[in-house]
Parts: sequence; C-alpha cells; structure tokens
Amino acid sequence: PSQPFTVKLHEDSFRTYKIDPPSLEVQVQKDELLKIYKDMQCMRRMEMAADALYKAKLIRGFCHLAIGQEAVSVGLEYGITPEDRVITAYRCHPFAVMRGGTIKGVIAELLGRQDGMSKGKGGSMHIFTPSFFGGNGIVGAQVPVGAGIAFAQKYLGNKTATFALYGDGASNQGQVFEAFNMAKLWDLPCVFVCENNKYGMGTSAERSSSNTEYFTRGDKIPGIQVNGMDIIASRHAVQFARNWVVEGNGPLLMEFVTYRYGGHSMSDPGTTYRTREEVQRMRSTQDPIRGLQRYIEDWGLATEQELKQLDKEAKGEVDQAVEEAKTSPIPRSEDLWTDIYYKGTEPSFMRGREREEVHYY
Amino acid sequence: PSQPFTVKLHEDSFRTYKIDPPSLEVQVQKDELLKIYKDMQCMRRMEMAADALYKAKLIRGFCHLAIGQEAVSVGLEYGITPEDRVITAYRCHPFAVMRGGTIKGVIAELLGRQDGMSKGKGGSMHIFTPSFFGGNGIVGAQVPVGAGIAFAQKYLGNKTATFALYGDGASNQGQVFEAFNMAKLWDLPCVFVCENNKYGMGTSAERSSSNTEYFTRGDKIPGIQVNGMDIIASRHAVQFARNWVVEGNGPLLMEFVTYRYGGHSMSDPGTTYRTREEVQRMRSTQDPIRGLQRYIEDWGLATEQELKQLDKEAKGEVDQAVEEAKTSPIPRSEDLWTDIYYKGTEPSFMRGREREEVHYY
Amino acid sequence: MTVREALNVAMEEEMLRDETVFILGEEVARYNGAYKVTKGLLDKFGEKRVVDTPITEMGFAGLAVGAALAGLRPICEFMTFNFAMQAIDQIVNSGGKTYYMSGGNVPCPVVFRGPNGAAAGVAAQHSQDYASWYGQVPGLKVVSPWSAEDCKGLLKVCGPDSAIRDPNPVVFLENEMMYGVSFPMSAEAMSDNYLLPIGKAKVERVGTDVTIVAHSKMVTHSVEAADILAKEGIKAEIINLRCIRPLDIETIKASVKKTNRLVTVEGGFPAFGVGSEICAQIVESEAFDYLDAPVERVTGADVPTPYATNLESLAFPDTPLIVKVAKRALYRTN
Amino acid sequence: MTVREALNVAMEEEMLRDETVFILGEEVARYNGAYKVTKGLLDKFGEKRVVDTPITEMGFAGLAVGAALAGLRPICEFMTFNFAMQAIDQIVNSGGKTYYMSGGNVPCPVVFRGPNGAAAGVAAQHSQDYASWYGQVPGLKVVSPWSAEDCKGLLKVCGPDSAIRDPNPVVFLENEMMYGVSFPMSAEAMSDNYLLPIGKAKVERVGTDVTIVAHSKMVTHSVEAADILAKEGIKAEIINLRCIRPLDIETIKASVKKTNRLVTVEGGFPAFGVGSEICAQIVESEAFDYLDAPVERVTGADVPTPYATNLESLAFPDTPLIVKVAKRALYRTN
Ligand SMILES: Cc1ncc(C[n+]2csc(CCOP(=O)(O)OP(=O)(O)O)c2C)c(N)n1
Ligand SMILES: Cc1ncc(C[n+]2csc(CCOP(=O)(O)OP(=O)(O)O)c2C)c(N)n1
Ligand SMILES: [Mg+2]
Ligand SMILES: [Mg+2]
Repeated sequence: PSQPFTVKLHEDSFRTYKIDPPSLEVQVQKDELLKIYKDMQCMRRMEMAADALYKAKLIRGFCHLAIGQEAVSVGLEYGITPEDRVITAYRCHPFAVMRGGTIKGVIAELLGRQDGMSKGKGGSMHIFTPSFFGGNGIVGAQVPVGAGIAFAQKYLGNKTATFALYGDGASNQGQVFEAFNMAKLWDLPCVFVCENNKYGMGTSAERSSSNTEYFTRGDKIPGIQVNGMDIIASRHAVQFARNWVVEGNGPLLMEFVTYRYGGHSMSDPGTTYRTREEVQRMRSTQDPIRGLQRYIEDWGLATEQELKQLDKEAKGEVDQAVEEAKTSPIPRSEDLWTDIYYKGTEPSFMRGREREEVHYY
Repeated sequence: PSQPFTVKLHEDSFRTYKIDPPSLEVQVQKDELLKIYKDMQCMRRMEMAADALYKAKLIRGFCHLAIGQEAVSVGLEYGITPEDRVITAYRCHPFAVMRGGTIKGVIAELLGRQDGMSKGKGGSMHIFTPSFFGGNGIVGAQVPVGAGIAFAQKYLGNKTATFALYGDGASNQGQVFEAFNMAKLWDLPCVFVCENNKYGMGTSAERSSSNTEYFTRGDKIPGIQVNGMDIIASRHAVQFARNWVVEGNGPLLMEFVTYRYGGHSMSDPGTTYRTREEVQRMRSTQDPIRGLQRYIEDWGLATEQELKQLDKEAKGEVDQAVEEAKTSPIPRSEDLWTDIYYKGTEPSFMRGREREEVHYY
Repeated sequence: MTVREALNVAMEEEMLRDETVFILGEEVARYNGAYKVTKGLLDKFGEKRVVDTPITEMGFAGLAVGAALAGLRPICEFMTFNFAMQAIDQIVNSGGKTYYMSGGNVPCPVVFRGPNGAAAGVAAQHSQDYASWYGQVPGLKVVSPWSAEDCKGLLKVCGPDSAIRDPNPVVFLENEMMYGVSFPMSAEAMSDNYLLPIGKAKVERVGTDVTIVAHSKMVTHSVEAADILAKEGIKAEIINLRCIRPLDIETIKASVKKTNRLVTVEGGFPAFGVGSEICAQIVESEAFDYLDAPVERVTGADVPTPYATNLESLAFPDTPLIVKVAKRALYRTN
Repeated sequence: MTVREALNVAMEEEMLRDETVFILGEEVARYNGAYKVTKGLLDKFGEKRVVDTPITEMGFAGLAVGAALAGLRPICEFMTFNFAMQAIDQIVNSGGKTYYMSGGNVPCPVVFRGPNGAAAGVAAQHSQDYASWYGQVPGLKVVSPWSAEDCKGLLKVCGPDSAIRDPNPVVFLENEMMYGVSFPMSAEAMSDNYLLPIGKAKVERVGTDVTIVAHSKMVTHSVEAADILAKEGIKAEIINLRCIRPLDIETIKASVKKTNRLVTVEGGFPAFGVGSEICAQIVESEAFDYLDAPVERVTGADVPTPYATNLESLAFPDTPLIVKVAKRALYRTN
C-alpha cells in the first residue's frame, strides 16, 4: 500500500463559528486519492448518463443532477464509516452509490426498472441504502428526520454520526431550525450539512436567506464552512465534524460552498437567473475533479496519462451499468400492491381505480 | 394636564443585540401614569373575574390568564398608536381590551354570549378588534400572520408597525424563524415580541430552548431584552422598537422578561413544575403593578389612598362589566350559520348534522 | 388559449383593476413561475407586487393570511399543493377559521393556488390530490377548474370586494398536466370582466344515458370517454364539477334524474374522496330513487404513486377505464 | 379501567417488553402528559425513554420518523391532533410513503397518537376531526378506538416486530372526552399480551333492525341510542369501527344484509367523511341490494366549531339525534 504523507490545505479552506478550525495539515495517500478521483469521475459520468437518458426520454419526471458537487458526496463518504448515516433531499444519486448502492441500481431506478434500488417505485428522488435514508422530495423535511436518525444512534449507544444534508434554499425552512434546537438541547450526534450551491432553483442565496453564512445559522451550535470544491478539504472537514459529534459535543453545522453546473432539474436550462460566464468561470477555475487532478499531478502521484486511464474506466463502468440497467425488466403489475405496508401486515385487500380492481393479499 | 418630567430607569432595564440600547432617561407624566396604573389594575381584575367565572363553571374550555404580565399588554398599548397592529396567541384578553375592545366584550365572549367580542363564537382564545388580530390558538402560527400584517403596512405605504407576540415556548416553532427571515429580507416593519414568562405550559425555557436569550435569536435581526415587569421600561422600549421599524430599519426582536402567576390555563394548578416559593418571590419582589405604585409614590404623584381609590374604581368597572356581560343573551341558534362565509357570499345552503338539518341562506 | 395563459391573464386583469392584489410564492417573479403561470407579471407589475419568497411554505402562507387580514388581496402560489401540506395549518386554521372565530369581524380574502394532484413521473411525494381535504373545511371555498374558461372565470375571485368577487379564503387547485392544454375561448370569456360563480358545475356535454361527474384533468378523460361511448350509441352527460366546495349537488341530481346512472371520476385516492361524498349526497337525496344502478366511483388507486410508467398508469384513471365503468353502470359489457 | 389508564398501561407494557419503544411529545414527561395519559412513565422509564419536546410539531414528528427509520419504535404524542396539522407533511410524506418509495427497503414503525376531534368548549382551532384525512392515505394505518379495551389492545401495535405487532406507521386517534370514561375489562383484556388486530371492527351490540356504525366517542352515543330504541322495540346493531384504515367494510356489509338499514355516526365534518366512504362502499357492493332505506349519515355540522355551549351542541351529534335518524331509516317517526 502507498505511504501516507502530509499536505497543507489552502488557508481559506475553512471558516468557523464558535469552534476552532481544524488544522490545515492533512494526511493523504496515493491509493486513496486515486480511488477518490475515480469515484468522482464515476459520479460525474453517472450524472451525465442520466442527463443523456433523460434527453432520450427514458427518464421522466424530476431529475436533479449533482454535476459540480462531487466533492461533497465523495468527500463525505471518505470521511465517515459505514455505520454512520446520511440523509439528503432529491439531489441524491451520488450519495446513494457512495453509501452502498450501485450505479446500475441508480440508473435502473431512473429508468423505472425492477433492478432499480427502489424497484422502480421511487425514481430519481427516492433512493435508499441501509446507511442512506434517501432521497427525499419535500424540501427541508429530511432535516428533522436526520435528527431522528441521530437520536436513534445516541439512544442505542452507538458511537456514530448522522449527516443531514440540505440546500441553501432549504436552509430557510422552519423545521430545519426546529431540528437544530432539539439536536442542541439533547446533544444529538448530528452534523447538519448545508450544501450551498448558491441557488435554490432560480433564487440566489442572497434573495432567499437573510444570512447567507449558513454555517453561522445554528445559533448556539458551532459551525464550519468548507470549500466544497476541494475534495481533500471536504473529506478532512467531514472527519473533523464526525469526531466532534461522536465525542458527545452535540451537533455541528457544516456548510459546503459548492456549485451546480447544470440547471436545477432537467427542465431548467439554468441560465435565466445566472450568467453563462458565471457557470463557465466556476467550471474552469473551481472544478473539484480538476482540482484533485492538479493535486495528484503536483504531488507526482500519477501522470495525466494514468488519470486518463481512470477516466476511461469510470466511463466504461457507467456505460456498462447503463446497458445492464436497460436490460432490467419493468416492474410487474402486481408490484403496484407491494411495499405499501410491511409484508405480512397488509389489509386483506386494497382498492384499485374502480370497484372491480381489487387486490387481495 | 400634568407636566412631563424625566426619570431614569434601572440600569438593567434593557439588554441589546446588534443595536444600541435606548436611553435610560424617560419622560413621564402624572396623569398618564395614573391612567396606566388604573388600566393595569383593570386588566388584573378582569383576569381575576375570569378566574372566578371559570371556577363557577360559567366559562368552559381553555382559559389562559395573564396575571403578572400586565406590563406587557398595557406597556405595549401606551407605546404605540391606534394605527399600529398587534397579534398574539391565546393569552389575549388584556390586549383585546387595550386595543379597542371592552371588558364587558371580553367577559361576554368568555361566557359565550351575543355581546362577546366574537359574538360568543370564539371564546377565550379568539378575540379581535380592528387593530388587534387575535387571539390565535395554534402556538406560533400567529407570527408569520403578524409578518403578513406588517407586509401589508409596508405595501400600503403606512408608517406604522406590527407587533407580533409569542411565548418562550412558541419561540422554537420553525415558522417563527421563517417569519424572521422574510421580515429581514424585505425589511418589514415588524416587531417580533417574545413574551418570556419562563414557561411554556410545564416546560421551563431552558428545557425548550437551546438559547434562552430570546432577543438574540433573530440572527441578523437586532434585538432588545426588556424588564417586562417594569411598565415604564416596557413602554419606553416599545416606543423605541416602534421607531426602529417604522423608520425603515427592518424588523426587530423584543423580549419581555415577565412571569405568569397562575397556571398555564385554568386546568393547570401551575405548581408541579415550579415551586410555590418561586411564584411567591416573583409576586412579592417583581409585581408590575406594585412596581408602578412604588414609582408613583416615590415620585409623589399620588398617595396610597388615591391609588386605592383607583383600585376600587377598577374593581367596580370590572364588576359592572361582568354583570352586564351576564345579562347578554346566548347566541341565537341561527348564528351557527353566520360568519362561516362573508355575508352575501355564502353557498346556497349548508348541511347540519343530518340530511334534514340544512340551513338555506 | 391555454390553461396557463388563462390563469396568467386572470391574474393580470385583477392586478390591473386592484392595487391591493399581489402575488407571492416560490419562483413566481424572476423565474416567471416554476410552471410559467406567472410569466411576465414581474415585468408588468414590479417586485412590490410579484414577490419571490424563500422556500418556507408555512411562513409565506401565514404571511399571505396576515396580509389578507390587513387589507390586501394576496394570491399565494404554491409550487405544488404537495408542498402546501407544510402550510395546511395556516390555510385551514388561520385562513379558513378566523372569520368565524372572530364573529365575522375579520374577513380573509386570500387565494391559495397552484398545481394539485399527480404530474407525470414524479412519484409518491409529488402526486397527491388534496381536493377532498380542503373540501372538507367549512370556511374555505375550493375550486378545481378544468378548462381555460374555468380558470379565467374562476380565478377572478381574487378580485376586489364588489359583491361578485369572493372575499373568502379560496383554495384553487390547478393541474400541471393541463397547463399546456388549449381551449377555444368565447368572446365573452375573453372579456376582462368574465366571472364565473364559485359553486356552480358546468354540463360540458349533454346526454341522457349516464351521468359522468369529474373535476380537473379527469374531465378531459370523461369527455374523451363520452366520444367513445357516443360511437356505441351511449349518450353520456359530462358534468365538470369546477368546485369542490360548495359542491354543486343540484346539477348532479338533476342529471341523475334524467340519466338514472352516475359515475364519478377523480384522480385522488379513493377513500373519503370526492366520489364518496357525491355518492353519499345522492343516496341521501330524492335522486336516490332515480338510480337504476349503483353509483360507480372511478378514482386513483389506493397506492402511493409509483414512479415506473407502467405502474403509474395503473394508479390513475384513463379514458378506457371510464368507458368500461360507464358501460357497467348501463349493465353493458363490451 | 378508564381509557386513560388503558392507554397508559398499553404503553408501559410495551416499554417493558421492548427497549426500543420510547415516547416523545410535548409535556409527556415531567408534566405527566397534558391529559395525563403518560402519567408515571417518566418515573418508571427515565428521561431517555420519555422525552419532553419543544413545541415544534413538524420537527419532532420528523424526528420520530427518523428514529423509526433507524431502528427505534417511537410513540409520538401530539397534545392534540389539531397541532399535528403542522406536522402532517412529516406524517404523510415521510412516515406514510417512505416504505413504498424505497421499494420496501425502509420500514417506518412509528405511532402518532393523541386526542382528535372536539373537546368541550375549545372552539374552532382545537376541535377538528382528522380521521378521514389520515384515513385517505395508503401507507398509513389509522385507528380510532372507543373503549378501554380498544385502547389497550390496539395501541400495542407500537410493540416490537413479531408478526402480530404492526411495523407500519400508525395514526392513533384518541378522544379527550373519553379519557376519563371507565369500561369493564375482561381478564383477557387485562393480560399484558392482549392484542387487537388493526382493521377489524367490533359489533358492540347485536341487533336486527338497523345497523349503526360509529367510531370513537360516537360509539357511546350510538350505544345510548340503542338503549332508547330498544325500549321502543327496535333492535339496533352497533358497530364500533375501531379502525379507519383499513376500514372493515365486511363487518358492515354483513350487518346491513341482516338489518337492511344503515346509519353512520361520526363527529367530524360531513363532507368527504367517514360516513360518505362507508356509504359509497356499501352502494358499490352487493349489500346495496339489501338496503331498504337510504344510508343515513349523522355527522358534525358543516361549521367551524363555535365556542358558545348552545351553538356547540348544535354542531355535534348526540344521542337523541341518532335515535331520530335511526327511526327515520326505519320509516318510523316518534
Ligand atoms: C417543501 C417544498 N417546497 C418546494 C419544493 C420545490 N423545490 C424542489 S427543489 C427546490 C429548490 C431547493 O433549493 P436548495 O435547497 O438550495 O437545493 P438544491 O436544489 O440547490 O440542491 C424547490 C423550491 C419542494 N420540493 N418542497
Ligand atoms: C401548535 C401547537 N402546539 C401545542 C399547543 C398546546 N399549547 C398551548 S399553549 C402551549 C404552551 C405555550 O407556551 P408559550 O409559548 O411560552 O406561551 P405562554 O403560554 O407561556 O404564554 C402549548 C404547548 C398549541 N396550542 N399549538
Ligand atoms: Mg441550492
Ligand atoms: Mg411562556
């Protein structure tokens, strides 16, 4: 295995509120960085595949992509353990894969197939794994649910953390503050993570939030702002946050400053409320994958050539996952009736669209 | 008319957050102070009358009294103008009277009579005047409604303010924060008033609120904490707050530190979650009416004898109001059907409890 | 004119007529509406009267109620009514009950509007139909329009307080899949004074053999079903409910007395739905004696809305299903 | 045993059996419950398992859902279901739909309980009955118990995951005016393993002349009405629904086939209510042919609940009204 070595993060990687910032010295390791690089590429390729499938009308409804935000989902996964828990909103594909799902399972879900991670019943917004609680469609609602997961962790005596993610737009939902308050009162091991990608649909952060320093909005809860375009800073901050809450210090707020390259969802061109230049500037100066690539090259861990090879592998894996997903059958008609109630506890029958459409269990 | 003179408030009358405190020098005037004194006595007597009527089973359901909190309702009224607007929760009787209602109207409402301010339909929790928007039963819900009233004031170009009151318990409701955020974004002339009486039902402030300094919970909104047991400080702070928001500075948070002597409602003895000593100590050392009495006597504005006379008048007025209220008839059965929809815009009929009970408009 | 345009024009006309009418909601201003229903209104009326809100449904619904209590005429757009569930306490308890609780002292002329029910492929949390929930609440009026004419004439309830404009809290349930649908408009309906009364259903198609009552998008399917039935010589009378509260039971009764058969069609869950209530009211009334067959309910299936196309299509009524059930009501099989 | 005690004992027994069962809500711990339903549980189980929450319904309902997703068995008390309207999105969208949306990956064994419907003299915002709203949602189970036996046997659904304890989100609608009412309890019902199945109604009184279906407090009035009717020689069969979802239509149908008359009784608003749904299901079924009179609905009046006693009493069904309507169903007048 490769040897760990120490690097120094940029001075402006973190800002904090009511807590000392983590050190800027971080241990990294070649193998891991390459793995991270590959994962980030996979996540981006997967989202690009979803984009193409949507345009080919194979995916319907809402579809929210996270291209540009890979340092958050991947950085999060590399900073936590399988026993930790994560919950987010509808922009959930990379989290679902990183938390134990598969690209094929996500794509099949988007295609509405049996092999979809939710058997085709949830679609783009609703994907879960044993350690990832979705994939939730109601802006903000996942945050108290996340606090509840952290409540269970504490109750069960597990030394684990929950990361409850929400957007800059969602940050204004009252129930987010309700969750903050309970988490602080009861010292829940919850990290509240604001994924600040500058816009909630077409509304810029300044127009939705009277305070756009999201890491400072927890009142008595300390907070940390992270450069969410830097994967190493992101992972480091996640480890720091995890430690903080697992050690019984109560909750923490964490803001990733990041950016989504695409529109809010597939139906939004994403260019009416921001300039093309802004998007272009972010892509060319802040891209998290490029950033990692630069680190890797600067530190001499791999050549451009070697990284290109990883890109190719990522593309290959995604392409194959898409092909496999496409071969998965659509759900059986009877599956309309499963999973409404826990298996074995269903009512004796349920009604379809008219009195002769009745399903008996 | 009596001459104004200047007095100095106690040093600890105010604490502030992100705003300079008001001066401690206040102009007062004999006539006005005596009027305030009388009003406070009336409010207390009215609540005591309600207490007695409840115990006599003439009032039913929930009944929340504000004995001990008179400096808030009376201080508020003396600091604002008739064009300003006020909204609060269910603990609303004194506000309803001060804002243009009558004691008789309140008592008749509690008795469920035609002369009740809501014609007997609203009861203790739901009383309104043209400048007072209730009397609302859902904890916290009145706060965004208050912000909406302030929104209308600004929209209509009125140089007036809305005071939206809520309790220490209510302060944790998410929609309170939602209202804060919108009010700050749009610079609404809204004073958010936390009437911190230390308990929300049986839960002490510390057990409900991760931050009990309620005046600091508005994030970017400045705040002021006021000794809500001192009527002069209270009125002065109200004037200060009104000016602040009317002059276009955006919203303000205001916390009155006060105390309720009785239980949460008539069904709560109010002694299981706090000690009798605590209540006794508050009554004997902080009572707002006693406090004003002491000012008046210290400043030589009236003798104990003269104040006793005002007490007697207050008692007389309340007694008479009760007697008059009692003579008011109960609502007519047809009134079940009025005021559901605006007069003249009703459906052609509405259904009662079975198909033959139909009311035609 | 599309449904979207009709809604847009209705709002514009009212805003022109009355300075106190304003619009608030998520993305209504700069983004021109998530579904472009408010398109152009910001340009025409400015930021004062077309207000983008943060994503805080409970808060801005409460704010809309407050503004209405204090003399304005808010039109509060919910991006969809699924999100209004977060605000339903404000709609019902603050909006719907204050007038009564205040003994008639405090009216609340607010309109809550936005798409309701299922769109295409948006799964369980984004597909619920709230018609019967709001329809249950005395103090609210609940509109569920179908055509462009319906939308233009009924949304005008948000206008100022002349007798014909409604000063009560109104819940206006649109349908996303209808926004782009075009309808011919009469000259009358194009007039800026075209108003429809809340509480009156419209007979969209006259018939003698079976009454089909529907609201919102289900009227489209019902009309299509009527065309198919007509080919088989069955004359269906199609009633477009237009309003859920007040529910125009008189029009339904009159039709049932003529056709002796009743089929209700809705997109919501079956239990405690619009069809159930219509059935109960018919059974309770003299029209009961005219029924030659049991009332038939066509509804959404009793399942959370699935994402996959094939499952989704089993979860909502379509034209062939209505045809089938209407024939059953006539004791005819294919 | 009173209804209050039955609920209390049920919770205590389950907490003893299963460490993962805990209670949260406003005033449930130190105050012993706003209505004393959780009395003594803090003393017995400590602050870890009996948790006082801030007044943040949406937040703590969401927290309860999260805890359930993550392996606990929360009993979430709402001080009343009126306040649960602030949290209804969490109950319906997070609690009720996650299992389906996740393709059966994530069960949500949470119980939401508290008093529902009108209490005495508490006016419009504190008196609503939400049975049909929750009852509409596939994914939820909805219980509306009447007696102490009902409460003890049905609340046990919050227990651990043996097959008979329900691992779905359950909405448990109590009635404040029933808390103090005593019922005799059989030895069986007193046992700490007494469980009732969700979805089965109970025939409280056997009769042959008219079926009266009621839930919650309305069962009391219906039983009283049966006594009065009996004196006139009319044998009413009283069905205590116990559950709103699943709705035990089979038991009702069997009864109707015997009595040929059906009266439904509920305390909620009339429109889109429990009675409407029962009526619709009966009309749709073979039991329709057995009806000798129209189904009669006795309901709360279609008005926001007024405060004044005399008006309030016109807003809710009482025993004489049920007697009157039952007789009408039998075409008898006094
Ligand atoms: C309660 C609610 N309101 C509105 C919506 C519609 N909606 C979906 S995403 C979104 C924007 C959210 O923005 P943000 O929280 O910043 O997350 P991002 O999309 O940027 O990841 C809105 C308004 C919703 N799903 N739920
Ligand atoms: C949403 C909601 N939840 C719960 C209640 C029940 N309740 C009524 S008053 C109250 C306590 C409120 O305390 P606080 O805000 O401090 O006001 P205070 O009574 O002290 O004036 C509670 C829990 C309610 N009316 N509404
Ligand atoms: Mg965002
Ligand atoms: Mg308090």
